[in-house]
Amino acid sequence: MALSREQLAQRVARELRDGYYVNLGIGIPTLVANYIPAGMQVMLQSENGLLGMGPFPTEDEVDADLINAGKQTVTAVTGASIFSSAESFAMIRGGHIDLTVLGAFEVDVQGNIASYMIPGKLIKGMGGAMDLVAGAENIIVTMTHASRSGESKLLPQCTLPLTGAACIKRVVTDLAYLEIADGKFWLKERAPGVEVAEIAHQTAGELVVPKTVPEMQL
Amino acid sequence: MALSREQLAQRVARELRDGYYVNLGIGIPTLVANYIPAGMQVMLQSENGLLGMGPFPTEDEVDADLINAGKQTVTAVTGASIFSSAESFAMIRGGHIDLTVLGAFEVDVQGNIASYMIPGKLIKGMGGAMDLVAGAENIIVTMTHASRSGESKLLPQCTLPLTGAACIKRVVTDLAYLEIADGKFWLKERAPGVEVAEIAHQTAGELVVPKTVPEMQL
Amino acid sequence: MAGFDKVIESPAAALDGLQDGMTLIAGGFGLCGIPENLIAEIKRRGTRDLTIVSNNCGVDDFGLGILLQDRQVKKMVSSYVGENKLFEEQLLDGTLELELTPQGTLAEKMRAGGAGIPAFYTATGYGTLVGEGKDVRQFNGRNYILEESITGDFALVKAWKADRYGNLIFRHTAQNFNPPAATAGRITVAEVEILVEPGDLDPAQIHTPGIYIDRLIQGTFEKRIEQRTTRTAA
Amino acid sequence: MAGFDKVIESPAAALDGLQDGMTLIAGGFGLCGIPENLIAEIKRRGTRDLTIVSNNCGVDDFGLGILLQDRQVKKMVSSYVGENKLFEEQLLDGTLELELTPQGTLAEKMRAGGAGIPAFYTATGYGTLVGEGKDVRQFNGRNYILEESITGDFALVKAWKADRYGNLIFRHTAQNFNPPAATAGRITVAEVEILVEPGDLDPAQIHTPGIYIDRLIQGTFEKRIEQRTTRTAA
Repeated sequence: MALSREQLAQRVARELRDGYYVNLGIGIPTLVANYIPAGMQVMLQSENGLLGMGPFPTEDEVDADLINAGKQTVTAVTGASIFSSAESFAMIRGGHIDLTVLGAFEVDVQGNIASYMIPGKLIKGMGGAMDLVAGAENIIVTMTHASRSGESKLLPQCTLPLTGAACIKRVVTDLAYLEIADGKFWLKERAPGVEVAEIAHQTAGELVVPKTVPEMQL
Repeated sequence: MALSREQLAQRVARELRDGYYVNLGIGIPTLVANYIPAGMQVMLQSENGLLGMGPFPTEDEVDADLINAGKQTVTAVTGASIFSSAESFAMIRGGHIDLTVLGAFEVDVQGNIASYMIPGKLIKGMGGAMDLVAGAENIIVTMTHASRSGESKLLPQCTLPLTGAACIKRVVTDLAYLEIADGKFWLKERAPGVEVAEIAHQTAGELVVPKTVPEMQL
Repeated sequence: MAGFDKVIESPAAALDGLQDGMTLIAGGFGLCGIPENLIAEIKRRGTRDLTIVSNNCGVDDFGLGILLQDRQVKKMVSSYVGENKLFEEQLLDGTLELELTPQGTLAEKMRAGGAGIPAFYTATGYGTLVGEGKDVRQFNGRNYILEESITGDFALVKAWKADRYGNLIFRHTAQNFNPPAATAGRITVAEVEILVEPGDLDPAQIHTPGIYIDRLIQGTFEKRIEQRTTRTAA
Repeated sequence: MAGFDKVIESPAAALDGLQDGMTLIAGGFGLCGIPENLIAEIKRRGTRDLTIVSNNCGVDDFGLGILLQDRQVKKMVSSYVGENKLFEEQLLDGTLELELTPQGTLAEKMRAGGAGIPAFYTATGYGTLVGEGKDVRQFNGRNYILEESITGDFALVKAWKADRYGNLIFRHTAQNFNPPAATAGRITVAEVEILVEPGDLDPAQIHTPGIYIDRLIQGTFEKRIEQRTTRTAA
């Protein structure tokens, strides 16, 4: 069965490593923070200038001057640092973030990603997403495999305006974990109970299916 | 009579204005700090990262961690700020310093300046001088009018490698105060007791002499 | 005012010289760390045709959004403008122009503008709409686009503490765009919560040195919260 | 070592992986704020053919100068190298190469290297030997040259205080090149005077966030003074 949002976050969380500095985008990526394995230390970067983002504050702790990139009130963990937007993106652009997790509308076999703009709808802006995909070595895109109307989001070529070119190497969807290399999607894992045929059916871009496709561990 | 080093500094000090942020180079420029007019506030920038440089410390105050760009132990004045070299030169390069005073080997009618390198002698380096002359709107060069061997240092064209191109507009020498514009030196003031003929004799670049040349006020 | 005392008594005096058609750079992220008092003063003055460089444009009735009510803004340079109905209306009816700029590029453009760097290369936006028409160059086998710096007629920032010389300290993530913005104004105005005397701040712990600040006012702040998210105390 | 604890017990372990021919970036200005302990360790190891990016090269018997004694340095990238006889000898006999770089350009090259900016335009050096062979471009009627950023195999910095996560605070003007240097190493090693626990430093008052620091040692420091200038107490 297709993964729930929480399960998607759990699968992504398995890519965390002890001592990682991680930037989590808005939406499903944010949920990853709930599944950091016990005994592992991970520090969350929020691109508005906070390294070491903690959980939401209690009512008593709420502080208008301490928010995350989603403009939510947050807390800072022990050992956090706070800095300007220029310093924050120096950090991001300079490749110092170990892992970036973000959502997308589309990803294609060249590693292109479209995530910020649907022509004809209101343009809200790319925020920090273009900097994040250009700056990080290690990016995971997490999204549903297909749109609500059933159209594949893993394409031969993105149709929407790009957020970044040739920068995505790993995708976790509700159906599968895939890697992108040599102009193809490489199927690495399938969601528990999901058939390879289903994944192939929902993947518009060229898909390489190995002889055996293990089930995801969550 | 030609000005002494102290008198040169006094003349330069007359260009200070209340509230100026000033960078003083090594040598005669440093002496300018001794002649800040009473009742005027000036803040000295030292390019190693100190805005608000104070006098030398007393023996008890000496601190290896508090030096100026000449590597001398100094103090910080009330209201000083301390920052990195990157920030310091952002400040300089961005034109935020109100006045820069520095020495030179040669200056020419195009406003070029040579101050860091004599071919054949050991190259010690330009330090921050190239950044300072490129970054400041308002620069005063102070130096002797001629070398010890009597050769003019105000030239039609610099002969030594340049520190900066077309950046100098004002020169205070031991003989005169001159401005540079339209490819000429414009004589504005003469040192007390110094004849215009003497200045003209010692100026190799084209010199414009007005009908009356007032004596410098020190 | 003499020497380095930058304190001005009123927001009105702090914006002396502000004219129609000028470019303003404003600090803040969402509604956090925004120059509330100066924005209110711009609304009061009714200055028009402004180009405003700011990561966001506030909400309908707070932050820069209040300048949309009387159509004072001609153009926004921002990375994200999603929280605002008036913004949408004016964009759609063509009276408001929007130059979308990636958040990190926007911060670096301000920082470069203040630091005398007219342009820099970045990988951000290469191969996207943002890169269209911009110079592309390879370094170490990777493609980068050339981005030009931004400066403003005015820069408006909000700090927590300041001494009279304009040395600023920001509180928590209300720092955000304020430090780079402060460097990039021909005239930079800071509004602060707490005003102290020179010498009260540790020189090595100043976020923005006073050299960048031309005028300083002490303000009062609503500090509206955009997304009040909380957890239940354990 | 687990999680974000960057503390390493010895200078030797802190330079694990340092090899002949590598490029090192070092913080410090003159003898102020230099990584004394790590420099001593490089001398002990006898690593050779090093390219060292540092504003200065110490003096004959202190700072980076001690690496000249055994001819460990192939090339210096510096703005000023005047205080050193060995330096002069090796430069003249052709065994040492020197790339003179304006001080502000040097700081910005490090900052850009750490910030993912491969190149930037600056007016510094235009029309001089520094600008020769470099791209020239006009912005707003002024000429600028293109300068490329610098990164190193290692960056070595010296801080005053640090917590175990590598969050650094510098003291007075011992800050200097250390913050930009810290961002530009593939491996950045910091040596500090005072080691504290995470949480002991105010998050908004950290000069260099720990994300830039890979290894951390507590050192002992001579802090030699290059020009001891004093005044008589009034």
